[in-house]
Amino acid sequence: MTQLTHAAIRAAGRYTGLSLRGADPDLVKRLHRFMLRLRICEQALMDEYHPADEMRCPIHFCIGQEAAPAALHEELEAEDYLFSHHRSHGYYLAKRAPLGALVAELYGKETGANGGRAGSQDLSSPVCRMYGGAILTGAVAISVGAALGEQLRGGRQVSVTGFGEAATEEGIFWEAVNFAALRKLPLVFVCENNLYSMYSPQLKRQPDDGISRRVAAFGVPTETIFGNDVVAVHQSVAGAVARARQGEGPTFIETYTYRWNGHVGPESDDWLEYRSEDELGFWKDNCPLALLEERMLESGWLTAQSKEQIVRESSEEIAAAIQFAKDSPFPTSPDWQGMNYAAETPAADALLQASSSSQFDQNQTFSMPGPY
Amino acid sequence: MTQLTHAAIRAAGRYTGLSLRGADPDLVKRLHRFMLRLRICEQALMDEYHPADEMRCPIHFCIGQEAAPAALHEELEAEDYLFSHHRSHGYYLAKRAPLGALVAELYGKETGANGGRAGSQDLSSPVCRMYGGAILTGAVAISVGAALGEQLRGGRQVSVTGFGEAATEEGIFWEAVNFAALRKLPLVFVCENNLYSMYSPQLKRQPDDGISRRVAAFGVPTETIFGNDVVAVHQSVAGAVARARQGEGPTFIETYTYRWNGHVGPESDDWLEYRSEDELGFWKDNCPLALLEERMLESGWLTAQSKEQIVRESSEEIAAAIQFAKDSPFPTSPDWQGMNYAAETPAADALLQASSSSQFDQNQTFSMPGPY
Amino acid sequence: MRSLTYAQAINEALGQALELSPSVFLAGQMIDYKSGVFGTTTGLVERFGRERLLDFPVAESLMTSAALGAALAGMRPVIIHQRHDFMMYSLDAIVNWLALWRFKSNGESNAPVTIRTVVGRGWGQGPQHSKSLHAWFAHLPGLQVAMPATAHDAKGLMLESIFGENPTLIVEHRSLFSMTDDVPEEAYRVPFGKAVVRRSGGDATLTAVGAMVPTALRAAEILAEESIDVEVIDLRTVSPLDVATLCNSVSKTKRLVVADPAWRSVSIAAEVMAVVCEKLGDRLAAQPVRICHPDSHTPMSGTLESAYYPGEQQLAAAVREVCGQSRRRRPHAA
Amino acid sequence: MRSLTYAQAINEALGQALELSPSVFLAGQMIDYKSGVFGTTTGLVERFGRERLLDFPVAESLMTSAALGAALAGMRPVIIHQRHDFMMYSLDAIVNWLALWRFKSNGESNAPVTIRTVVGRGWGQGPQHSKSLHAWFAHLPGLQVAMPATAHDAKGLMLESIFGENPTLIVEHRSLFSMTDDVPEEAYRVPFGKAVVRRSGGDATLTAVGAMVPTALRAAEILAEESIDVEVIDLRTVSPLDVATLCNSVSKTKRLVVADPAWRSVSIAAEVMAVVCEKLGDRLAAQPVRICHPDSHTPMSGTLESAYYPGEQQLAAAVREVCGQSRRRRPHAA
Ligand SMILES: Cc1ncc(C[n+]2csc(CCOP(=O)(O)OP(=O)(O)O)c2C)c(N)n1
Ligand SMILES: Cc1ncc(C[n+]2csc(CCOP(=O)(O)OP(=O)(O)O)c2C)c(N)n1
Ligand SMILES: [Mg+2]
Ligand SMILES: [Mg+2]
Repeated sequence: MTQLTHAAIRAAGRYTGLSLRGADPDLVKRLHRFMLRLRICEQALMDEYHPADEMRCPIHFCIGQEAAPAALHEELEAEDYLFSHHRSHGYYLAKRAPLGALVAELYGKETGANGGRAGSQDLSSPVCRMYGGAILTGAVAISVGAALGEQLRGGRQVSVTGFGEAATEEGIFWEAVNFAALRKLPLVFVCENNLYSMYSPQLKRQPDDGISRRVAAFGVPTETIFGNDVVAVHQSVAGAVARARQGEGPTFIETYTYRWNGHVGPESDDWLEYRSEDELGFWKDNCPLALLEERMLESGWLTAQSKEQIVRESSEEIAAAIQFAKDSPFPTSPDWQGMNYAAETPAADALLQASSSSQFDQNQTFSMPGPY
Repeated sequence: MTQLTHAAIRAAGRYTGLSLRGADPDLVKRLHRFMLRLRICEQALMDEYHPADEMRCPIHFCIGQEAAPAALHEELEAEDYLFSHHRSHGYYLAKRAPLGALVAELYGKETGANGGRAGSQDLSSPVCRMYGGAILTGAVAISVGAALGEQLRGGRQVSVTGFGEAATEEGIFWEAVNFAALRKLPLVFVCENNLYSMYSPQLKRQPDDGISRRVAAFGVPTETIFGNDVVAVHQSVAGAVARARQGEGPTFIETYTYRWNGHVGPESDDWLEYRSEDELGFWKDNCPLALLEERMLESGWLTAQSKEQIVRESSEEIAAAIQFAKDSPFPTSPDWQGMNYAAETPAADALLQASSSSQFDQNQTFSMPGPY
Repeated sequence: MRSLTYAQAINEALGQALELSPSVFLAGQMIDYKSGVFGTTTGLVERFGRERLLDFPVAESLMTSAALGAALAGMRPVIIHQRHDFMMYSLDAIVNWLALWRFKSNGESNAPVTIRTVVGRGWGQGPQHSKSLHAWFAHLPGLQVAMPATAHDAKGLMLESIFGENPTLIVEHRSLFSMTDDVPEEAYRVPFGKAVVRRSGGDATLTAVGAMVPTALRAAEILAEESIDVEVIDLRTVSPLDVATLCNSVSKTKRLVVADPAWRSVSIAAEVMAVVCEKLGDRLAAQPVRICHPDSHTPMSGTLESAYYPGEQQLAAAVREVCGQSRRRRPHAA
Repeated sequence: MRSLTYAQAINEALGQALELSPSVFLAGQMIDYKSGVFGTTTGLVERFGRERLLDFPVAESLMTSAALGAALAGMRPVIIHQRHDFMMYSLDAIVNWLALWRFKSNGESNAPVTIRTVVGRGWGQGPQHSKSLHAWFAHLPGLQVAMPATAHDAKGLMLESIFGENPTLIVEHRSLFSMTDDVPEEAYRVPFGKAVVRRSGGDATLTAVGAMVPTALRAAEILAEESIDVEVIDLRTVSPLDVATLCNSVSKTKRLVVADPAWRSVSIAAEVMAVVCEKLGDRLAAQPVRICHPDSHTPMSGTLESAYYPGEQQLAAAVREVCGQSRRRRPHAA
């Protein structure tokens, strides 16, 4: 494959490039555990969604796209910033935010990550420095600011922003790239190219499958990788985060991947006939978990037993989280004013004097401003 | 010069590439006449602006940047679309819109191109299909729509959009490029790279001097040219317009040029010390008119006499236009409603039936929408 | 007469517009799939093809500017936002260009662009999927704003907008899509700036818009059982606003309640109160009351949503308040 | 006391803020040149350097989002638009993110971003350089909106905004930049949501905002000579709105005129009339009147500009109207 594209990936057949040579077994096991846990949690939420109909919010699941969050989970420090789009659960867990609060948020409970204000698509965990939102590309632009803030205050933290290939169609994306390149910001762009914006394939919306080439033309180093090879994704992410932390500027990583579930909600949207069974089959056959497990089994880093244990633990964990969510109270008696405005002004109290009042001279003439 | 940049142009010294070999003398004379007329008109307006203080609107003059409008003047048909930014006079004249109405617009008169509603920076001439506006990059995006409209209706007209290098910093510019490439629209982008956005040089705002490279990454053919060589500019424009008209899609032309006057208004803004005397001197030495006239004098296509005649005619023309503007009445008794809303609905009258009224069933239940 | 849902009525209007004139085209994300923006475009791509239903890139700002540009080439574009929130990216195109196009051309050039926008309320859409900024757009000169409450009006206002000469925003509330009404088959028009009295009454004027119209009618039913006779006005368009119908009613009832599905401050409800008070401010029998959403973003959680969105009981209570506040003397006919 | 122009007062506020805290920085186009946004930033780059005054690319949308992101990293950004019209590109960042940041984080994360925006009125700025959409921003939950009319308030509100925790829009009218006022040297605060009575009077309440405040005071002078005693209220901030001061005054005068430098429909003027009528709607002695710009984009031509912008004579006429309309019986003190 000279230039990586979705077409080239399909044409190349089943992926065989995943290699554990030289890899740290513990690291690989952690990547695997994260992906498996994420898969199990998402599956459990999908199974629970409709029969109960208690998660009353739009949810964009990420089955098949576990690799990027796993890599980020490994590399980000607690004080680093991670921005997400609507497909948020993987990113949330990548920042080690609590699972119970995630599920409670989906249930709209007071114990939710955002007290039931936000739901899945607007999810955030400020204390873990994870920030999501449903308006396409909005969080990408904000991530630039976090990187700028760190740069201006001389901090060591890195800002990472995860999004889909459609986010690059919004103009603000290119404003972000231009500025990140101009100021060499400590920023990592992670573009999960899953071929679709809802049902619309990339080539219906963009002239070609070359987002990375376009970004590179702004002077941002780019890497395009097969996104279901978690070892490769991790390597890219680790390098990019390290460079950003060392003040070497931004990196753009494009990971080619695929979403198994429907765009939104747990039910399949394949009745819309926007993608072929073949295509979905190809990607299921290139499952990021399966590709990794094959190699791990070969090298003995995974056994049926050790996998079973992760499955059991994760299943118990998500079951407990769902139970926690169900048992939690709904928010009540909203304080609308306080929800939208901070009442306290600690910095102003500390730094500013009380107001005096002035004697505005009402007889002075109004001067109409000149030319420009 | 491998890659054309402002730095490379300065480094190369005075431009020597302008060649009339193989050129049509009449064409060259028309290009020259247009540029000289534009120069004389702008200079006359600058001279008149302050002593009289009757042109009460911000004006962005274009002395030094006459080549691109001259080339467009040559190539565009009456029904083609030309979109302009704030620096609008050259584009207005390129679409053969009347000079008297331009000047009257600057004076805010009822006889102005827009009845004194718009002024210089929001100037348009709908009947000549020239449309300007002061909000950066806004008109670029609209030009895409005119091209789309032509494409959808199977028309032969081309849409051209002229703007400065700063316009590429707005995200919507890249939305425009993406869509123009996707649909192979009959569109020509003319980017006059004059190095500055008001006082701010390009490299303070963009990571490098490589706009064309960035545009090319979207699959739009680009040409970067020395913008004060009107013969070269014309050749690029002619090729791009012809390709667009033949359905071969968009072209992006970047012309490196320079503005002699201050950003806005007739007075110099060099007290702000944003550019050096040297730099301004270099560009005055590379005057698009002088570069052309040198060659034309050599080849006998211009004489002192024939130039004098153009000067005289143009001077008389602009003097008459200024007099016309001064003599014209100011608008009075505005009809605010009619200025903002069309009262007539000819298409609806022709196509639609009169309204009947309905019996809305007020007892039906309100059904709260489901998940998505 | 034939009954259609609100979604079907829009679909029919769009189909008829595409048939009536080759200059009409639609653009929007995912409008050419079976799901068809809540069914409002389903089936159209099969009839008219992909060159008349453009599945647009996720670039709302360009889409709007491109619609304006296409209008200059003689087209009558209809652009579609699956959520009102998404069109926030396009505000420069609307505020600085589309709405002032006619003005800046001194009336020489019109921009007949129709913008459809869907308000997402319901099922925990949350703060980025349920806004309705119709107040903003009604503040803006040069733009018309329709908020059809019934299938009948949705079709007629859509056609009037597409074949009119002014740019128009049509605000559609998702909760209305399944409601039915009598809808004539022909391509008919509903004029801008004409409110309709959906129920006559002499005790109080209850003015509503969009999704609040069915709620207001239910409130009126409740109040009728208490012998409070409410006049329900459906504004239909908020720009232009039908001041005459409003003032006629209030000069009869002397009491005003306004129901507006939007934030309370600087809302259409405020404007309705202002235009009524400008004319009748010294002749009201009670202080006017507005029932709106709180000045807060929309919470996702169901319990908070219930507290956030006012229902018929709140409207009924407000009407009781304006009626009870002064002696229940029936005002004389105006 | 020391007198400064409005522009100088802003300059001083920004300089003091940059001194008081290393987390403050400014961003905007051309803020680091001698021209300094009408002098409001002149001289600051020499004192604080280019890493605290960022000459931003022409990308208003990113600038706003980046300010929000920087706030997450503990900064207190001030972003500057040379014209209000330019910030239309940034509305998604404001509506969908900045204004709802606190809300969506359930109060865990605030976004102390200050947005300065200049309204261009004068010298034929025309339709793309003279808008003032303060009504829009006051409709939006989660955002504060200040419209200082005096140099004193410009400084105090700027500092209060920079060191407060809520995102704030500060609308500055270009016509005010050269007006002077007493301005204390220290870094002082002017609170949000507190209007000020600039002149007391018992015959009518004249409420004004921003550039209309000096106009209103001149109108009051004219009326004083006719023995009409006007109470002039300067709202200072339009979100939050000081309803108490407004209603106190109108319950005394029973007459209200509102002067708002913006389009008439769905304006702050409408909101002021609405909040007053909600409380006092059955006790007014005259219909309230608003004096605004017409519902039209701004023309460039001087003669049209004069017809467009209301002046003190129009305000005076409106006050005469509300005073003459009913018998000139002095209302009893409330
Ligand atoms: C501004 C905006 N426009 C449209 C949408 C509707 N929308 C939600 S998700 C989506 C597709 C996004 O595709 P991509 O960015 O590739 O992410 P993916 O869903 O494939 O993970 C769209 C168009 C939106 N959320 N925001
Ligand atoms: C959206 C927007 N932001 C800022 C401005 C202010 N502005 C007017 S002209 C200008 C510089 C434009 O530079 P360029 O596009 O290179 O054109 P030039 O003036 O050099 O011809 C700027 C920033 C504007 N008009 N619109
Ligand atoms: Mg995608
Ligand atoms: Mg320039």
